[in-house]
Amino acid sequence: MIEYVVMIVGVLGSILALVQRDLLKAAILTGITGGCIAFLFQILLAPDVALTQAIVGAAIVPVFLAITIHKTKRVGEDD
Amino acid sequence: MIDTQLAALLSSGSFIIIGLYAAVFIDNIIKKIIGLSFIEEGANMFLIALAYRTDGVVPIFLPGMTPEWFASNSAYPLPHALVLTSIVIGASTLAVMLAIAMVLYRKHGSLSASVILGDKHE
Amino acid sequence: MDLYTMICDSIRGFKSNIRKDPITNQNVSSAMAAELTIVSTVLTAAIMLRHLNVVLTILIVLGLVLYLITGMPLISKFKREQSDSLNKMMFYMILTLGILVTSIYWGFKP
Amino acid sequence: MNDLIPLMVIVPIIAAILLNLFIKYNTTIKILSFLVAIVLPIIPILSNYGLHYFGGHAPLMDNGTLLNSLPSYISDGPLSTFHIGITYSFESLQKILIFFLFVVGFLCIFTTIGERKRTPGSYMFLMLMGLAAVTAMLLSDDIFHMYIFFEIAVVAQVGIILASTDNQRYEIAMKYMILGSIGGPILLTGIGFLLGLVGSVNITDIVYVVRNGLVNANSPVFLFSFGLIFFGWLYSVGLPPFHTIKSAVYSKAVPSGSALLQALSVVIFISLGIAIFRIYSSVPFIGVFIIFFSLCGMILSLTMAIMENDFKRMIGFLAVGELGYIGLGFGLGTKLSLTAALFQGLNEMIITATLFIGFGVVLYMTKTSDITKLGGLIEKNPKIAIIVLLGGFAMAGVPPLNGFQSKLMLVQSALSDNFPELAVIMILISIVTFMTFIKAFHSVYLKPKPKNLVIENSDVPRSSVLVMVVLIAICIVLGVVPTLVTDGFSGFVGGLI
Repeated sequence: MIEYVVMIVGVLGSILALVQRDLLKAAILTGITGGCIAFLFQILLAPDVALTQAIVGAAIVPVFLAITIHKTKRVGEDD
Repeated sequence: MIDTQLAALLSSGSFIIIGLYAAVFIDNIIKKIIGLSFIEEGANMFLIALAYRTDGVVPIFLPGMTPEWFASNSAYPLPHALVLTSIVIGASTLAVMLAIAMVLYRKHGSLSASVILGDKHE
Repeated sequence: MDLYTMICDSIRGFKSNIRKDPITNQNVSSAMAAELTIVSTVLTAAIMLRHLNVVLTILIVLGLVLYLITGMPLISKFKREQSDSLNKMMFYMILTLGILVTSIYWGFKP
Repeated sequence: MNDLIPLMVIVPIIAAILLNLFIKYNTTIKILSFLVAIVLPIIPILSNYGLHYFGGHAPLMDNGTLLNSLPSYISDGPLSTFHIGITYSFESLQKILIFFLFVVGFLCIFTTIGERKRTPGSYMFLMLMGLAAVTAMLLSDDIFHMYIFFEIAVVAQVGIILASTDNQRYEIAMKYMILGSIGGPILLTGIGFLLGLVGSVNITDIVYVVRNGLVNANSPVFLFSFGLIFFGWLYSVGLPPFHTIKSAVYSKAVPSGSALLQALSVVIFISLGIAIFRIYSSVPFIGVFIIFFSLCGMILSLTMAIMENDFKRMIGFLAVGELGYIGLGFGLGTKLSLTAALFQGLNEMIITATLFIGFGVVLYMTKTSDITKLGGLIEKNPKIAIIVLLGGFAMAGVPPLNGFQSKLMLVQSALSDNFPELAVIMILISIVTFMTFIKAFHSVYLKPKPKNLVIENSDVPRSSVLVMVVLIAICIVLGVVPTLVTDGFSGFVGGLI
């Protein structure tokens, strides 16, 4: 049952990340999606991949994004 | 209730479609890059979902299992090995793109793709 | 006669269509060479459809001749569409992906 | 010696990493990269044909003791022929192409060392990394392995673009990466469909499974995987709709870098094309798709090249248009046409390298690439003008140069396969190529010199001239004695069909 909830949270998180105007929030929501995918990998019987995805998707990618946003501009234009 | 594998395949497909939408229609370049990372993650999740086996076990051969039982019950480990490589490649490509985005922002003072990646130099 | 004036007009129209660059004879002649290349190669390639169906080929070639001659300054449109803008590249990429996947998945299912 | 096969990938990677360590020491970098580049072409000559199994994981068939200990449903079934580890196969095609790839790579590195006072270590790193990646793609018998090295090659290509001094390089690199980040995962998804259907990513295994009817070759999943992998192939080689970005990529790099980029593209084209051809040869309409996109690529790139006023961009479009010829050879799918396509790919690598480096000299001298502002350079250095003219002849297919031989083979194969229209188009495109080249050549060399043209560096680096002479010599040798390479190619193609 939990996997369906995680899937829905992951997909919703990705949509929410793309509609944010504040880019820092978008980066954090990307991390949430990455974490959800890591959890799904665990459920889908791939624990070794889940470890890597948890580090890359939930920590490294959002940090990269946050660094870029810090160096550029925090609030995106209207789109 | 649909089974887990089908649900995982569907959600990987929706990640790919959301990412494609973002890459095509959203103007902000950072959000474009976020969308591209979603495409990458969707493709990875598709491979992992292919390897899943309903009521299966993790593909680690533990003491007490017979080879026949393991072969008929474990998930398929080959895609796992492939996805490990693919995740790392995706992260490094993302890092390169973000670095270029920083340089472009310093040059143009904007993050809008139609401004910095348009056709005005021709 | 009508067709002839149309072709002449379109050749005259080249100069006005290439307004961005400084107009030289070289630019106009290269645009005309490109135009003729497109027309001749597309028509020749269309004849290859005879491996499918001969009647269809005749119809398509005739239609292409009419279309290519009436819409004569093609090359300026082509050049505008193949610019370096990311949006245009992305549009054609998604279009190709869609056509490819659709035609393969539904068009060729036995 | 089969042990030498992986060295073709390992040596450039190790050299690249070492160069990155010594990034502060200019002389060390020069000597080391020169040495590595000169050693590289020797490896494919010395090594023997054969297969290399990484980690010693041969198929179960070859391992009698292990095979007997397994249950009968493995040892008797097709599983016993599957390749367990990554396999590198080294045959005549690989031998010839890798040799010439390394020669072109050596010449590009040599040009870079000669042109620049201070050799950037990171640039050498990228060049060697790109060489290693495409070599691995050509050697590998594993489609996922190809994908991984293709992504590495893309990052290396982007690095080579960024190493130039062009004003627009960051924009073009960003566009290339954005398009690549869509094309790459789509290619991966196609490989995923194939993996789900067959259970292996080894091309030989997939071909075995499809040929023996273990998998329905008409199933929608198989066709869908063809569509996705084909799209990834279009991206990786720069056929439409990617011809604009590919030509922009060529025009933004340093000329010696562009020469290498074109060599990398050709090898990626051939390696992925052969993989697609082997896997999907049972699909009836594969040739139609390849011919359609190749024709579009040739026509669109050529017409864009005529209209162009920037000679770097013009050569870039011409290079992309020439790739269409290889595609036509693959699309026809006969033995002669495949041989001709491989030969054409090899020629293209060499000829475009000549043209890029030759026009690079003009850029080095005048610092401008706009042909309306150039002219009269034949007085300055007539030798280079003649060499560039020979390169243009080779590209257009004038006898006795190598372009003539491969294009003649392609035309013959089209005629004998009942496609005279293709032959006509090929000849037409060849004529237009020549015209475009002559337009550029005339306005750079023959036209009277404009008054405001300033020649900043009148001393041409000797290394560039030497490199061009070597490349033209290869062109002439291959044009006079084409059987040097075509025998090897036709031997390989005979095993393919």
